[in-house]
Amino acid sequence: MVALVLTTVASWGIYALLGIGIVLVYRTSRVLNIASGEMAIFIGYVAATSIQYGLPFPVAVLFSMGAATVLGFVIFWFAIRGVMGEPPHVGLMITVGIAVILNGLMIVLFGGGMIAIPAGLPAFTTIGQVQLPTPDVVATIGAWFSIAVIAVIYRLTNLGLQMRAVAERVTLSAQRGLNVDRTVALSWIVGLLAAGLAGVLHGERSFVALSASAIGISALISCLIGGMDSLKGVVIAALIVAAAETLTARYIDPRYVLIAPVAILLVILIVRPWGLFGTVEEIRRV
Amino acid sequence: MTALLEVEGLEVVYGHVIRAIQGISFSVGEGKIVGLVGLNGAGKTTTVRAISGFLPTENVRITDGRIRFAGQSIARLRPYQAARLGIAFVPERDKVFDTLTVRENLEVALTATTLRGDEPGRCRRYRSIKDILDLFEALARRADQLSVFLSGGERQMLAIGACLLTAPRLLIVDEASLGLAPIMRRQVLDMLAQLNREFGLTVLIVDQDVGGVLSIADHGYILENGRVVFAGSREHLLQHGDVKEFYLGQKEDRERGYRDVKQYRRVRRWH
Amino acid sequence: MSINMNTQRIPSSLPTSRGRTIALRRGRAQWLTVLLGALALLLLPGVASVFWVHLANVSLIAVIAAVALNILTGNARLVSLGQAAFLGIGAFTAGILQRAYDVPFPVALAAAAVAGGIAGFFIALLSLRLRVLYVAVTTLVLHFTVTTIFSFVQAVFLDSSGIILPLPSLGILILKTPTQWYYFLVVVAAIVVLGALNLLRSFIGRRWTAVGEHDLAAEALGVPVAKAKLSVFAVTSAVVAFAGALSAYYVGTFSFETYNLGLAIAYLAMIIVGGVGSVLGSVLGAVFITLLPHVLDQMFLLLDLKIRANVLAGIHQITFGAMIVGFLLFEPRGLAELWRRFSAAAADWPFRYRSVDRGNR
Amino acid sequence: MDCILEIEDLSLSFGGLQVLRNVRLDVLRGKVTALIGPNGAGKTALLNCVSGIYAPQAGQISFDGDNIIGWSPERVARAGVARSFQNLELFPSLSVLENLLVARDQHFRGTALGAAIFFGPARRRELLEREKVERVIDFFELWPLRHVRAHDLPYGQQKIVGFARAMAADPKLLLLDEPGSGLTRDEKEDLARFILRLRFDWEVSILWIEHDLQMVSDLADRVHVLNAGECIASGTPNEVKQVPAVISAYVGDEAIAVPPKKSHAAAI
Repeated sequence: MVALVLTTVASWGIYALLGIGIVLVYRTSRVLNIASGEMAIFIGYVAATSIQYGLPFPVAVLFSMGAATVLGFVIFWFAIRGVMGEPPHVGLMITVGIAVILNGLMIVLFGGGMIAIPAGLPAFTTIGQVQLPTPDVVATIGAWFSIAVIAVIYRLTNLGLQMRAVAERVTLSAQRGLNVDRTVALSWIVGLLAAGLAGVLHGERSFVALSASAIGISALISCLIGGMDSLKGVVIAALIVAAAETLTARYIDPRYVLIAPVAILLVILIVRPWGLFGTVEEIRRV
Repeated sequence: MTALLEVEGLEVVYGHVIRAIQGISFSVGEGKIVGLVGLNGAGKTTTVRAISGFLPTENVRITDGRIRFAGQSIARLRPYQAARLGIAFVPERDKVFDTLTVRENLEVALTATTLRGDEPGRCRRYRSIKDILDLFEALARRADQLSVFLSGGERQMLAIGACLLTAPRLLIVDEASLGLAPIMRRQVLDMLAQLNREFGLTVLIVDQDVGGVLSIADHGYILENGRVVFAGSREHLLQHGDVKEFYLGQKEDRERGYRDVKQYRRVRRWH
Repeated sequence: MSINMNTQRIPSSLPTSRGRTIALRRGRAQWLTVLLGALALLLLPGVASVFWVHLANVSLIAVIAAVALNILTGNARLVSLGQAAFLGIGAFTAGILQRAYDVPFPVALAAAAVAGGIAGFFIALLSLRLRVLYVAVTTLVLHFTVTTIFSFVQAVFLDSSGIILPLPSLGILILKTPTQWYYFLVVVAAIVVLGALNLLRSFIGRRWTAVGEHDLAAEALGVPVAKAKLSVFAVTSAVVAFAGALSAYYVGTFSFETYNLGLAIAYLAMIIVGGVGSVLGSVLGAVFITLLPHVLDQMFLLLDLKIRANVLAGIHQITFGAMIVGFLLFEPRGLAELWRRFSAAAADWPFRYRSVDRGNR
Repeated sequence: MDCILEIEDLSLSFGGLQVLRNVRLDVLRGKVTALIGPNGAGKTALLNCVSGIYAPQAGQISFDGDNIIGWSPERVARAGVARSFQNLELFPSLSVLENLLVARDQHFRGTALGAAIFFGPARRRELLEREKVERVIDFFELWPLRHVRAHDLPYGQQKIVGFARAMAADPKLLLLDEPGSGLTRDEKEDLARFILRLRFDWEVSILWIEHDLQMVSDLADRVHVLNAGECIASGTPNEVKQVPAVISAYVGDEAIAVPPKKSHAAAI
């Protein structure tokens, strides 16, 4: 029972982190990132491979975060920058292309097999009377710490204010002297860092593999259930998705985990198409 | 007397085939108000977009000509770089951030622009949010409200206020009067004239209301089909027979009403 | 000194024949192009090897499905990531009917189309209140739901290794060799392409485009928006499912693993590379994307590079992705636009630009 | 008097924002009725209520004897109300001709299959509607623009096409949302000519939002003035101009602040 709760909490953190990355880049660049799962697993592979080459876990994480920064910048600079201001479906299809490229790269560069990311810690942590699997604990702590950092940046700093300005009107922000490319690039880098960390933590809990990019779908579903314009909504919706998946896997069949969140999403789309915490305007705009 | 902004032989091609601007030249003198006026599709908006650096991002290319601002070529600058040189721009629509509060709107302008050096001629009168809120009392009352609730006039104030915070050398106002009631139109123009008078702020007004613009501008350029067809000082343009007939709707000093259907069919002349 | 005659107010040519202006093709040059194209299509099996005829067949099936997807995504602006699911619905409907009742080939095809249409109708019903991005995600959700159902159905009711279909026959004609298939598919694809062109110049096509571009304006003009969305989804999905059944019969066997997200993305790549919202573009894109991996393989063979099969799959994916991103960035209107610009430049030559005050067209 | 449209006690609010407050106005059959008022007075919201896009909280809108409150935009349009939009809601990738034909959508019958075959009745209907649209093209002098994509037209022509598209639906009541805004004197004169000819030759009833007071007083038979969601005056243009509330509403509340007179030259 405790294990079940912890599994839910850990995947909740991972989905929320990934979802926040999606919402962040969606708000600044109006691009719905369908490739977030691939991005996460790609960075996960970087971490896994560098551990295979002998780097210790913390260094490998740092190294993969560096890779995420570079990847975020490259994706923004070479793909997203050109479609800013285009109708929303163009950005969506660009990320579809990016997902395919990343998938191909994972096969070519890393072989596409299953690799674990061992943290090199004992298998169980004992807190008080309870024994908990360490990987889940690490994933939970890592995810929630990062979510807190991102929230602070977004709400309290100038960068956050500029991101919110760009999120609303790109042209006007530039006319006010704001370097839009830089702001959006930063938001993509933050998005990629979030995604990458989610991928690494996911790998640390179980393993990275091509099929693991399905976490991106779960995160996307969380975003839609929560509403695309609300960070709070995503975090709450991620809990719903994580719980639904864990319960399906435990009591029905692990092969059909995606069915439960999909069913919830369908209900939400019928009753409240703009998401639990989204605003109605949001849906009129897209 | 040097020109602050100089455009020479500007040529712009849209979508590979259509030549929207066919060699426009004009200049804006330091401390003057200059009007760029003309029909829709005459190329006004394209011209100001070229100045503020927005063209290369679209399917539009500048194929010829020079744009110089304070002696420096700016044709290849990106929008934010142009803004940081002191070119402030009040766009035609979408001029404020609806989802931010009034105060945050001004804050964005303040954080976005780093004031550079001591270039002369930058209007440094307004440095803090408080200065702007003092200037526009209507805004001060709603400082912490979302700007989506502002009226048309208040939005215009907020936009101009945010521009003033960026210490502008040149204020470009695109279609200040569009969608505003006549009295508001007058007030916006008067306010621009006053900013110019009091602080020597250089203003470029882009508009279609020739009469309104010429009432405050020192110089005017009238565009048609991507070319400058009339140019000159206010007095010159106001007395020019063709300008009177085709842009001000007066003929032989008589206002022409919209009911004189007979007069509507005619051949438009150039020069 | 120049004098503008203000030509816009003067009718420079009154319409003499209104039929002419709704005709699909105008002028002899265009008829000639069509005739030459048709001739080339007819002669292809005579000059190409069996392998290339096979590829032509695969392309023709892709053309049918891509034309439909392009109407949905390009004209009605409903981005669909559920293409693979609809193809699969067609294949599974035909397969199950074949297996259970041994229905003849044409009946199976018709049933596949009906099943696809019904599925499309329900997806449209779900997405009536949604906007572009949400529709895309709804179709993505559909994809996962339907493929899960496929795997379940296949494992429980059919062979888990794959379903084998018999050789199809049309009356006395049995479709066996690639060449026989080729002529059959050319006719079917031509009918679909013509039908699409006709639809797009009729009130139905205008309605779909109008609703896709400004649903509120369309509604205020009296266009039944819900009906338009439902019908575009139903009609195009029916055609896609039909193509799915055709493809299953052509290959002779199918399995749920065929209908993965990669297939849906390949179809998106087709319409993007070919040209969004253009029938010609769908045809060009379908052929291009179908041939691309084979051309790549041939190239590697020529260069004598030994590449492991799974790395090769990776390279194919990277090329697909790069095509999608590249065309969206640099030529969003695709091969069709390149073709149009080429012919326009040829017509305007030696002038490089057209003037602003363009004359009567 | 014979009214084609009567609005009584109409109220509309979004969230806490009261957009229309007990508005009462009417449109005379075969006459040009103008609706003026400062920005944010609720003019477009009123039009949206009439065409069924917004659902007002209270009030009655009767069009030609039917209460059309609660009707869908599509149903209102089919009943004979056509409108143009302020922000040029043309269909950008369709040609001018196709844009106008979309407005005739309600006269088409048939299935997608028939349209795909495009032979027999489908083709005949297409040609028939084409003839009707040609009349509108003649009227608005759009001859050279038939096959130009709406996206490629200059702004002024897009406005005229938007107007023409509304007329192509052959409406009993035409709603025009600021057709003149952003047009030049020259283009406005064209617009004036079209409005006058519609009123006298085609005998269409028009409800017309406009900012240009000169144009309104020259062309309109009747004017309603809206301010802050309330109808503050109705009458002929000359009567309305005399009403003190109108003068203060049009001039007053929204005044923009002007920088203080003191010289700040030293601060530059």
